Amino acid sequence: MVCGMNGVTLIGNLEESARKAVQWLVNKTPIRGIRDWGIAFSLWPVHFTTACCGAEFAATSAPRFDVERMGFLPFVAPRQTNLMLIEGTLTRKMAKAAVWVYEQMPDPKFVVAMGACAIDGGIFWNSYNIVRPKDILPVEIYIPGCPPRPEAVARAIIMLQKRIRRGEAVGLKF
Amino acid sequence: MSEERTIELLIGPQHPSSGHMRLYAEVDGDIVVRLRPNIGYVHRTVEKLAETKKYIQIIPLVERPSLADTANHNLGYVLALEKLLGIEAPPRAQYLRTILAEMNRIHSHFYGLGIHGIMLGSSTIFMWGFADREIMIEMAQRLTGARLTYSYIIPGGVRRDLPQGFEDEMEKALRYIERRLKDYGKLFLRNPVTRARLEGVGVLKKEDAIKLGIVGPNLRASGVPYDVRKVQPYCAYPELEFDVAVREEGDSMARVLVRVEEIRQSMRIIRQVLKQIPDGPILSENYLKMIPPKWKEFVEKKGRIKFPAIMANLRPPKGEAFSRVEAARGELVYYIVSDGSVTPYRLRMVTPSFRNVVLFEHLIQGCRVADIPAIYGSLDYFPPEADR
Amino acid sequence: MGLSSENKIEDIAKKIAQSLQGLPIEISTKDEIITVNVKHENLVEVAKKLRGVGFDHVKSVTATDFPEQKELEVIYHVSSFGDLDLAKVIVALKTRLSSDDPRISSLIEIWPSSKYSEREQHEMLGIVFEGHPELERLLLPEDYEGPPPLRKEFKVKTEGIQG
Amino acid sequence: MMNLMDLLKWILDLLFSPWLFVPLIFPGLITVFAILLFIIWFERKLAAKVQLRYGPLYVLKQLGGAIQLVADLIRYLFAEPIVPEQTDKLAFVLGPIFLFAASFIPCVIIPVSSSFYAIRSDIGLLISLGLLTFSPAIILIIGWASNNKFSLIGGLREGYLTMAYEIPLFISALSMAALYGTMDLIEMVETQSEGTWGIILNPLAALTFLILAFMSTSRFPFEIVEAESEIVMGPFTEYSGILYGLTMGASYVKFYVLCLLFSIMFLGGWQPVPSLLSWSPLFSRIILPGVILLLKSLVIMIFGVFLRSVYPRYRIDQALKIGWHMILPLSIGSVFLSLGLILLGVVP
Repeated sequence: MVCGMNGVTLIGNLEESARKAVQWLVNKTPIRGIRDWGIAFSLWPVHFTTACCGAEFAATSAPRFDVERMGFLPFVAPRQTNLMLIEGTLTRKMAKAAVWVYEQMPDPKFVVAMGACAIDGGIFWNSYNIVRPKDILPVEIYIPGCPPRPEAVARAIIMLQKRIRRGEAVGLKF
Repeated sequence: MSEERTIELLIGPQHPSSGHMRLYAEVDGDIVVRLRPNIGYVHRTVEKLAETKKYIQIIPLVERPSLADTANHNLGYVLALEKLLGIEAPPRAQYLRTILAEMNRIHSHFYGLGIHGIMLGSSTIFMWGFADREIMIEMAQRLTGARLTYSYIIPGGVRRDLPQGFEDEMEKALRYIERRLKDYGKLFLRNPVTRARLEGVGVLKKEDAIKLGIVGPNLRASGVPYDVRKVQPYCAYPELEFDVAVREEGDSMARVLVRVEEIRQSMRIIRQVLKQIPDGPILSENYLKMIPPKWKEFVEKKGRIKFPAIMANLRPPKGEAFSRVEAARGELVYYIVSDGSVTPYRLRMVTPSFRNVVLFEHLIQGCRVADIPAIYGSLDYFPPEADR
Repeated sequence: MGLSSENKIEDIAKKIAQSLQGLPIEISTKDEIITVNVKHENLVEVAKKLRGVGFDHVKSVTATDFPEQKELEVIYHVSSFGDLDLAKVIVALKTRLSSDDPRISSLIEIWPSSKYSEREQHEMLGIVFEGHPELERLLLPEDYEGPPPLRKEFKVKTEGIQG
Repeated sequence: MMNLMDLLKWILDLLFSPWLFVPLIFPGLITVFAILLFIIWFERKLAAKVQLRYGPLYVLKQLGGAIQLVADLIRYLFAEPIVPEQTDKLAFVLGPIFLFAASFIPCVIIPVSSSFYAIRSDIGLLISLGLLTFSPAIILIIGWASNNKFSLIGGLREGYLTMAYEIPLFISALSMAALYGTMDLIEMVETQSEGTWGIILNPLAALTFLILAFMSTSRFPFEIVEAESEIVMGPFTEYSGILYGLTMGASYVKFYVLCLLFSIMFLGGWQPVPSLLSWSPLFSRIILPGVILLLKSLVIMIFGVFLRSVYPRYRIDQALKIGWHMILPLSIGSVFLSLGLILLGVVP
């Protein structure tokens, strides 16, 4: 694409240059810091329960553990969220939906795998109908346990927050 | 050119109130013309895996499908296994099993109540339900050491004895829950909006309930007083007094109220159990004598069972066993075929949720779109339990 | 369980035997379970009679694969909600069919509660229930390929020592 | 030095000229954003209090997590803005912006005090209410443009509800106009300063107006358009990033405007201004009345968001029934009440 402007001619792909410019701007120190702070304190997981760990995940946002304290608010549609918790076993049928949901989420987005099943199958390791999340999604943090206690989930959230603020979590594509 | 009147809504598996399933709803305006549930999103092949695992290893396996109601699943399986092995747990163990099953029923019903609340839009009821559920989880944790997956009930008995001071703590917890139930009445059950949403919605007639083989609170809300604890009592239930909560209306509200009444009855049972519990061993004599003397001392002092070696390779004789228990969501059926080896030849597990799946297509037809979550929630359907 | 309930179960077993008179069946009683063995050609007839006695729902439909005999065993566990005396017993309606081309007439007309169980057994063991309105995939993914998982020929990985 | 003072004075004058102050500071943009940040945080905190927990906290523990919404806003800003393939792109992108604008513009009509306003019109009430009716139409467009079945249903729900709430809303507002004999917002307040507040004179109109304000901004128990457990987020399902932020903010802004109108019509607006403190014209003309007006509407808003923790939501047909069968007759009744009061000579 060629843009002419007061005698100056820019040659190149405008969209790509714009993206590069935005990327450069976003990665500047103060802006990056602010962005990472905002993301860290506004992790909204999508309402997507894949298996039985959902019971403990729900308990995590319930009064006794109350992860809303950290700005963690389970939200409804994938478009508005930036975190995906694989809650337990991922069956083959569910794995398709999981990839589908993950692709609908806007960048930056993170995946946390919860429970022994999400790590390597857990008690269902030899089942013919399960998928290991690491094969299909870029998992950021694994939470061991069967099911993990809500404290463990809360700890994973704090860990993720720290990683985001240190710039270690790779939730960004562009 | 024919005019297309309906659109097909795909509700789930990523939907705030779908749980782990998909509902195909054909919608004409605001009316659901046809609804088909598509289950199997959490099908983890428990029945097949059971054929490769030893009998004792299956205890945690059958708990996983119903994480909110593990004790009853554990109990049902062990009862079937005991029938195969031809042993029976001592009376104290029977009472301990009963208490855990009832505690589990309470927290499972609170779970259902909370989920139903959020489906209707009342986040407060969700939070309250999950907060009060924690009380029973905490008590269960004192008894068994785990929050949800207890694996407490083993063939021939239970793993642990009552901890010290359990009775007093439990009495406190029960008083608290009684107090809270009044608040639920004020904020949710008698709330005009809740009543408008639930009364007369999703009516299940008695004949239909029987015909479709519905189980649990959903069946009792339609006026069928069927409760396995009464019809064919197991554990300590024959010696306990309690009423079967029955309502005649059969609508969503009746299903909720039956659950609330069952919470009350469960509390009544727990109180009686703690009063009547006999002294004695918590593991069947047959197994207790196999524990080496060094450990036996530990078992008697601490009230904790060290598994005797025989448990690792239980070999029931050839045959088959059938057991049914009243789990929180309804009747739970186990059928085991043994070929005399260390693994079962066939384990059939029919969970209450699986038997209630049929209600989706039966009840939701002709309702409004907004009624889908209202009815869904009132069924207290737990998809992993149905898919196994 | 006292003596009276034992008697009751025997009474019910007698009642069932009476109503099923003239049909080629075997009845045996163990605990609260009354087992009725039938040939699969007679299944519908027997089921209708049992329905007449008052057994109004199916608790589970279980099929088991016996590869040595090349047979599948199908069991309908039936009981009653309407009559709480009958609810104390469970009738296990057993039948056997060849595992090569397992076909059996569906009992959904008699017991609508068997709908999902029959569908599940269809996909898990490949039994065709003739007359079932929607004999489709239920739990497995739509694109699943391979033998029905609960057949014994379908092997899953096991831990080392067992092989 | 003088120059700097002059410049400062000039800036201050400019800032405090009603043409700039009203749209920009109060009740305009800056207050709107402050209110948005505050009320959403407060809603979460209040719900948390009822629900036996803390709510947002660790983002700034000293202030009880008061800047939670700042974090959310930053995340929205830096999230990838997704415009799905098969949407009507122009409508999809412009919808939220127009929606926010349509909810915000009526702010300009709101007077800050008897002598400080941007626009004074004989039909100020009508203009502000009329401008507010734009937003349902835009929601309908958004729902259509999103090309999502849930959005479509949400948009249609809004369409149905609009009919049910808009008509009684106008009728109960006009009953107050009849009572005061004017549609000028300033005169309304001044009439109340002589007599009693509108809420005491015509409680029927106040009740219906309040319920309809909840209904039109989808507050509980009428949170039907967004109904997250039924139709996900309704018309806003497909929105991500800052566009979603705008749609979410718009309903709060609309609610804020309606609360301002409610305070003016029923709660005596900026009255009573304590005359004790009237030592500075700036203070007595702008700041004090403004603060009083803001506080009054904040109380109503807090009441509105508190209902979230009490009520589940109604079904659409039930809400329509409430609108047509209950509120409409009641609002017509409020007109008769006003006429009766005028005939009895209660109002000057």
